[in-house]
Amino acid sequence: MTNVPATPGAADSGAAPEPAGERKVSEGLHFARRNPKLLIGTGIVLALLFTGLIGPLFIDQGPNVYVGPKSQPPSSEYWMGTTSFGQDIWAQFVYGLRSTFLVGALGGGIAFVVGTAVGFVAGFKGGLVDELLNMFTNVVLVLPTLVVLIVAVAYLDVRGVVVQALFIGLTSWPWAARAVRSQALSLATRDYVDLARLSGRRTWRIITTEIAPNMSSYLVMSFILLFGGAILIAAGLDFIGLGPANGVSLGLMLESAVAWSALQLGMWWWFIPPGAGITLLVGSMYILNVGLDEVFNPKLREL
Amino acid sequence: SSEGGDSGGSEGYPRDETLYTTGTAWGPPVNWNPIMRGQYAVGTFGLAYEPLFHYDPEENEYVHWLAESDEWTDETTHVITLREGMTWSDGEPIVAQDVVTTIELGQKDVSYSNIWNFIEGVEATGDREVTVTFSESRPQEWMNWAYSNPIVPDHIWADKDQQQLTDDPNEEPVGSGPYVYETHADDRMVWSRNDDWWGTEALGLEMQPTYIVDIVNASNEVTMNMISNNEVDLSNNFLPGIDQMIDGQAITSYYDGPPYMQSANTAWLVLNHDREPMNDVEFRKALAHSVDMSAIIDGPYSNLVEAANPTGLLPQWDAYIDHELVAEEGYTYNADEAVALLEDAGYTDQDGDGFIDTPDGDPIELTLQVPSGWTDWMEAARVIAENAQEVGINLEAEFPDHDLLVEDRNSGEYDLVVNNDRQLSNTPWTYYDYLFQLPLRDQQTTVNFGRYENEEAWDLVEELAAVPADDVEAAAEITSKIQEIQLAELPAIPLWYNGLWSQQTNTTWTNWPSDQGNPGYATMWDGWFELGAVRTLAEIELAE
Amino acid sequence: MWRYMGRKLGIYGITFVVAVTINWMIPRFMPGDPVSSMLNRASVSDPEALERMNTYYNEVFGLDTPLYQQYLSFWSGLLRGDLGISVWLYPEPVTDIILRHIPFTLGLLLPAIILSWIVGNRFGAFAARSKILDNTVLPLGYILTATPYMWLALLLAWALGVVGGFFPTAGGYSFALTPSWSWPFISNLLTHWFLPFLSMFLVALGGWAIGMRNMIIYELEADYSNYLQALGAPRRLIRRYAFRNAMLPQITGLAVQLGTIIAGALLTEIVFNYPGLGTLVLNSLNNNDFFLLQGIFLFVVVGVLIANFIIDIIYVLVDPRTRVQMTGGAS
Amino acid sequence: MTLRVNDLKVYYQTLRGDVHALDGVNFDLADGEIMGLAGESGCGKSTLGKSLIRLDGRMRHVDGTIELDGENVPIADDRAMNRFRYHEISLIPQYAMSALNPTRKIGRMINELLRSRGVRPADVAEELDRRLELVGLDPDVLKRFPIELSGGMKQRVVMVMATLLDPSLLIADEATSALDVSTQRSVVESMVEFRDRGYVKSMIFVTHDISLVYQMADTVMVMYAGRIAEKAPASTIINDPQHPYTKMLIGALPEVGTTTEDTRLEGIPGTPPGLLHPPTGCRFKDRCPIASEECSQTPPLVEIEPGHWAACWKTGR
Amino acid sequence: MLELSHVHKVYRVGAFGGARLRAVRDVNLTVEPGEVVSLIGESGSGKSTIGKMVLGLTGVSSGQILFEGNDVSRIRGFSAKKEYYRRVQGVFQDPFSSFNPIFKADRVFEMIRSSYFPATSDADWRQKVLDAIGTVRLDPGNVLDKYPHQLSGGQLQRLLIARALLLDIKLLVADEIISMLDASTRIDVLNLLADLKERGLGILFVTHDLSLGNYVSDRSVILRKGAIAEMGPTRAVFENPMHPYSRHLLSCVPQLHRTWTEVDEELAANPPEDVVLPTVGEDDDSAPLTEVEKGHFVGIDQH
Ligand SMILES: Nc1ncnc2c1ncn2[C@@H]1O[C@H](COP(=O)(O)OP(=O)(O)OP(=O)(O)O)[C@@H](O)[C@H]1O
Ligand SMILES: Nc1ncnc2c1ncn2[C@@H]1O[C@H](COP(=O)(O)OP(=O)(O)OP(=O)(O)O)[C@@H](O)[C@H]1O
Ligand SMILES: [Mg+2]
Ligand SMILES: [Mg+2]
Ligand code: NI
Repeated sequence: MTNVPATPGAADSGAAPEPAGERKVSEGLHFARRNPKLLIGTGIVLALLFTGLIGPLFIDQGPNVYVGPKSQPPSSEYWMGTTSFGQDIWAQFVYGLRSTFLVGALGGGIAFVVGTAVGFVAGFKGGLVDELLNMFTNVVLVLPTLVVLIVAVAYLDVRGVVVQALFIGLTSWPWAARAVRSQALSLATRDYVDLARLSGRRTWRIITTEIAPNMSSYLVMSFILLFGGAILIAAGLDFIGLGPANGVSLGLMLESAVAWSALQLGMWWWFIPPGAGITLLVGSMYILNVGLDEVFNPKLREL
Repeated sequence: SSEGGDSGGSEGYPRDETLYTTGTAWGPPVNWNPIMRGQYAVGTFGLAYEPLFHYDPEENEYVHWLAESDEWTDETTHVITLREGMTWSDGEPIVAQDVVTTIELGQKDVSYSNIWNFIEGVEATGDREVTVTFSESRPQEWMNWAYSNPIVPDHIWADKDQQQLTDDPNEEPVGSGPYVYETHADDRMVWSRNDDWWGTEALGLEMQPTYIVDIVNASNEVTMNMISNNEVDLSNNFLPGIDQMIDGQAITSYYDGPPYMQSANTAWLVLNHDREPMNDVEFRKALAHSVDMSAIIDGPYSNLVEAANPTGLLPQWDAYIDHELVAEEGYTYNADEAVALLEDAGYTDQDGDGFIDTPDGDPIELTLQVPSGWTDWMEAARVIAENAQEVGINLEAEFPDHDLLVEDRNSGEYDLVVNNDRQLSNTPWTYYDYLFQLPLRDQQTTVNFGRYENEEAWDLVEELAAVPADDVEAAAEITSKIQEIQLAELPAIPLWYNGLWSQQTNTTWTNWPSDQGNPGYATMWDGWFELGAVRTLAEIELAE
Repeated sequence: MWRYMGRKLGIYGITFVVAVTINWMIPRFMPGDPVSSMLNRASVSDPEALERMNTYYNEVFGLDTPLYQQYLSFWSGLLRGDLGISVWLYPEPVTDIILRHIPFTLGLLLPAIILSWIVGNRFGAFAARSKILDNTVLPLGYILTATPYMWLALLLAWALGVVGGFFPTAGGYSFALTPSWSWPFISNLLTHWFLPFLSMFLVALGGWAIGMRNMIIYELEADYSNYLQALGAPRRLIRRYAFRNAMLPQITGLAVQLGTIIAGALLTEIVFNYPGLGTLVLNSLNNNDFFLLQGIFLFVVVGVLIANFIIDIIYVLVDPRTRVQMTGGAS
Repeated sequence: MTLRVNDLKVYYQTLRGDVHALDGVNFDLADGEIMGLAGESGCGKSTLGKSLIRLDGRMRHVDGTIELDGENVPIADDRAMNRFRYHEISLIPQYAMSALNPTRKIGRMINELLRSRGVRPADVAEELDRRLELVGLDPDVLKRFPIELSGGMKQRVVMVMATLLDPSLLIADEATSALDVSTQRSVVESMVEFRDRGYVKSMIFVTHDISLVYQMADTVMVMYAGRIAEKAPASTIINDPQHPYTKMLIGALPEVGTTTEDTRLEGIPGTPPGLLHPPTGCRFKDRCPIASEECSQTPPLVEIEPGHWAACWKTGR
Repeated sequence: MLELSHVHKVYRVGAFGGARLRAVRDVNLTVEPGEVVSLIGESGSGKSTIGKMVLGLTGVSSGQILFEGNDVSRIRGFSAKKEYYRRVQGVFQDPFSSFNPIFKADRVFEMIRSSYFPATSDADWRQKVLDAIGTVRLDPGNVLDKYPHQLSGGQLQRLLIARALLLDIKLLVADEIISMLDASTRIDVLNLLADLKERGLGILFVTHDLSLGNYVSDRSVILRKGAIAEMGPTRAVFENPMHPYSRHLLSCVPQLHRTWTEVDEELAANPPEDVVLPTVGEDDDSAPLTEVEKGHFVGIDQH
């Protein structure tokens, strides 16, 4: 769940990012505006984000409060029906989206920061540093994330969204590091990087002002993939009971639907929305990513 | 451990000769060592090994099982005579020495070592006669042991050292009971009928299923599915939503309507008396009044359980409950009363955060812990916390890991927990022992988690232990006194009776115990065969 | 070539050491005491007996010596194939328990990985054929990869099991059967295997299809494709080349995805209560059997390492570019 | 007459409009002629080469006809063109280094290609070996992967492969630009050899290096901004160019031996016009030192002396 | 002014850096103020590597590079490097990749300003820039405030030279600065170098094109596989090449007025006299030079 084989092309063998000058930007906008994948993907992600942000404001009771009749199918009053105890599934869904976004942003964010930092340093510094970081990356890469997480999280006393995200972030960065490294490696040989050195610029300034902006589209795409990956991992952890002990998330909803026999009792409205929410969110992020790829990568524009 | 057996075979066990059960085992069977309480495969004790006595909670009497008769020759001497002509499943006769050996194993480190605190000696005074002498007369506790512990064959167990006792998985159990080991796999334990069982003749019990396949508990939805597909005959696990499937025809439980299940134990709200304000009886009372049990029973449990009596004693122990006293001193859900109680005792909101503070003005912030993953309890804890907040007590539900909770609970590092460690037994002494046992230790591993100290109550409990096993009246007299203290002091708050979860399909096997004049217990739980559940196996009938 | 393999093995060796060390460290440095948790469930009432048992188990589990000694003996045990004794299934050795469950997990994983890889690649290559196909297959593929494994498993269990009743939804084989090499048993095994397999297959399939589709587009844009077109080679030939060349990165993708797919297998098994490592993980979690959990962890890690190594070898064998670079035959 | 290109217009479609990369190109290529095609970067050399064999996705044939050996070449019709490709018109691409499938052995790839074009590989196997030897390659290279060959070797393999079916026209687009001088020389010499032996009838050799053209080409055509500036025999272009652009271009080339101390060469000021909205009239007029009024009219390509064509109002009168 | 003595450079290459590649072997050369030294050789002969070592962009494996008596390879620390770049600057092969495509082209001036002239006032600075732009004969109106893709290669290359001139440089390393330019524009850049030389600048001019190297330089160095094959005054080297490799190379250069056949015939008609080349043992990685006439050296013969 770490990584989607969506962009191996971009990640490993992919062409170096194209220069993005003023013309590129306007061209990008042009393609962005007429790229259905990008539009649909962004639309759905934003709609879900909006639901997660705004939705809870319209719900006066907490998501776990017994508000209604038990085991009700969706109705005008309870849009997604109620649980076996009469909790409003819509309320849970909306709050769940929130924490799903939180886990994604936090976990994906941490992984992104670690991954890009490692990738940049390795790709830019080269030599022994690269060698060591590369080894480190490979080691973490080979370790199966979820299994590591299970072992680690199992020993934790207090499980919250933040801790969960932290752990996810700290284990799922390696492929991003590798991708960023290979990109940085190719960008670091660009002449303007040497020129910046000759202009008396410090390494970190070169990384942040010369290299990073040139792979910004690439970085955005990495972040999106990490974001989606973090959400899926978190859902997996939640599902096996290693989720935040006292909260709502889409994964926990799925867990409790299963624990309370929603399948056997035919309460489809309990286990379909959380899974569908995750799939929709992560799926549209991936589609958005292809859209971005097509916008930024001229090779893919035709076809 | 081995997979696969020689019979059964690829064609499987004939459906009409096999009883499929589930819900008791939570892990693969790995161990058939009846001394390893709590670890052995389902049926090891009950189907393969048997105790001297059974206890019938309905009638509140002991039933002779391996023992043919018994007699207290004086207060500290118990003479037990075994039945004649019984054999172990390997053909050896069952003799007095087997009992002696079993009891003497208690001198090593086994779960029942504590009986040697009051046993003086045990002797085979005849081929089938065992005499147990006591240093201290504790018949309630002794009989509790006598019916709830298996007798093992001397010729196999006498020479085992400590290591073997605890580690030996005893893969080929040689027992006395109606079933013998057939095979096992990670997800099942298969027993086959012992056609030479002594009980067929002696008790007239003819075990119906040739095979019993006990399936390791998977998840609720798996079990629900198996029930609806008639893949399992008896399920002994809490299945949320099962009330929607029990129809009295294809799927039944003991009662046709709520609470569906018989009661098996009491879930207590345990308060830590070492901490403020739980050490204040007024606060405890207010808290007791604040809990809306009907919300819990109606909510997470969908009426599968019943609210507990204020004494916490199970319905089977009705004879020990002082109903007059309960009517007078008992409490029911009454939020206003709770508020009033708090106010009278000086608990008011002084800092204006909407929650009461101690009379000294210190804010009160309490947590109620139940193990994470215990979904029904988690839901219940949420309700309790909400109820408490409604009367102004700042109580939050928290779901730590089970082990962590146990550790904190044992060492007294908690505010409130829910606990139901004690089961139905031959005597309410087990419950009072649980509530009042003294002295307190650093670690309270099995009883008195609340660290409640009341010498008077504990003396009464000790007195109760000394009451002859069948003297209900004398016992009731003492329990009434205990209850007086209990209701006045509320050391722990009884919540609900956890059910003896049991749902049966009637497609293959019928005539399950029910309230329609067919008493008994349909369960494979450890400790319940001796309470009569094993008879159910003889009483069920093949469906037409 | 040997250098390269040696290097790779070195990395895997380090990974293994790191994994073992993590494994060793976590229970010792995180809160909670595995032994007392075990005794808690044994409900021993006599405090002295409890104390004695505590000492005894600490000894058994090797928690009573200085840390560095624990570490060394952990390793020596490991090298003897001794992963300790399960707490939950005391006194069974962890290794035995795991070995019993592994066939089920492998039986799910291997076909799911291999078939999804083959079919997914074909599917992706097929999608890159036309815009219409691309616009239908691609979103489908993305939705499939974005599906949490357990959710698809639930949906399938519900639709094809609970509602449809076509397949059993739990267990490895019927409870009425004992394992044997007979047809009824094998067919029973297969019906139980099918749904978990299918859900893993589908999720993984989406990923491969997308990967392939992206790769093949790159390949079709590559110089050699252009040149062949200029020489009038038929699309069939060009596609064949592009497909083959796009497969190569997909092999590496296989290594990268392994962790994810294993995670998926664990979750899927949990949904279907399939008697593989996944349910074992859940059980060891629920029973706080850390020795078992750690044993599984090590097994999975070793499995992943072996698989990675096999993939490395395959890759070297099939891609002349790496092979040539490695044998030093570059121009 | 092998090739006759008539008023060829090929545009690139882009977001901002059509790039007039070839805007009315006329020329003839005789049997056995090697024509060097020179000009500044972006003037349309590659576009011309590509147009003759395969228009890629964004190229649009706007106008003009092409005749090869008297037959019309339907360059706008991808299907119909297939008949010509490889058999009649072949290509050595600029990217010869990466033109071979990296994961196929060279021999196998050639065989597959031949078979797909309806040729039995066995029929040409001998010829293949002979030509490989001719360019100085051991036939063993067929058993190797492209990565095992050096750049020059790959270039030669591609050359042999491209000409295996004895095409009428071979287009070599910057085929030697990436090579070192010594390799460059031997590849170029092999090309001439191929023409001499009749493996190819005629050849268009696209390059930016005029001195290289001079070494091997019979005629040189200089393009400027999508049009032809001048076409003439090689020695004429070098020694007696007529078009002011050609003159200035030749004048800007330093030779081995010239140094700043002897002579200061001069470049051409200014930059070529964009082809998105090309200016009317002579496209060189903005940079031309002798431009005048009439240059606002497009100058026609006229034959100022036999075999010497130029498009400038000032020449050829 | 610049003196390389026994400079070696060894790269670790191959999968995991197992193999060693000797990119530069025992190179000795000097550049004096007001002198252009061409570094000529085929691809991979180590020209750029020498340039990079001089610019301190890559380390020296062994040997010394002295600039005005200070060992360049020993410069440690950021500020010392910065000071060095005040005197020594470089311009690279690809003008398009020397500019960060997402920023305006004149940002290269800004970088110099922020590093070296933070105190200069806006007006002074502007004047300075305009002067430099004038020196390279560009029209400020045409080149300032434009993105790199809006400028031609020649303009960009001249901007880079102007950038170097903002500093008080003594030495310019010009690595293939004309190979990407069109014939019509590159001559301007070459002429500019000649002008700079007259102002007293030392120039290390790296090229693979013999005729261009010959056009501007005072002395030429022909490199082969990292070692010097021949070195001497340009005229001597070109008119009387001594080393067989130089001869072969010269005979392959396409010339405008002589065909290869003519060259070959000339060569056959009066074959050059043989020279005795220095030799070294198998394992010896030194590359001694023999002086065949004053200031004209030949190096070892390697294949
Ligand atoms: N795919 C394309 N889309 C839009 N414009 C293009 C495309 N390819 C080339 N052009 C434009 O067409 C014109 C001619 O390009 P062409 O590649 O034929 O030039 P060239 O003479 O081969 O140059 P070079 O010497 O740099 O290879 C140029 O102005 C170029 O910008
Ligand atoms: N960073 C590096 N790591 C490993 N090898 C390198 C590196 N840079 C250059 N080389 C190798 O060192 C040798 C010399 O390279 P260099 O770039 O100096 O050659 P060059 O003469 O400039 O060639 P070109 O004309 O192609 O630019 C080459 O074989 C090259 O592959
Ligand atoms: Mg071109
Ligand atoms: Mg170079
Ligand atoms: Ni060149």
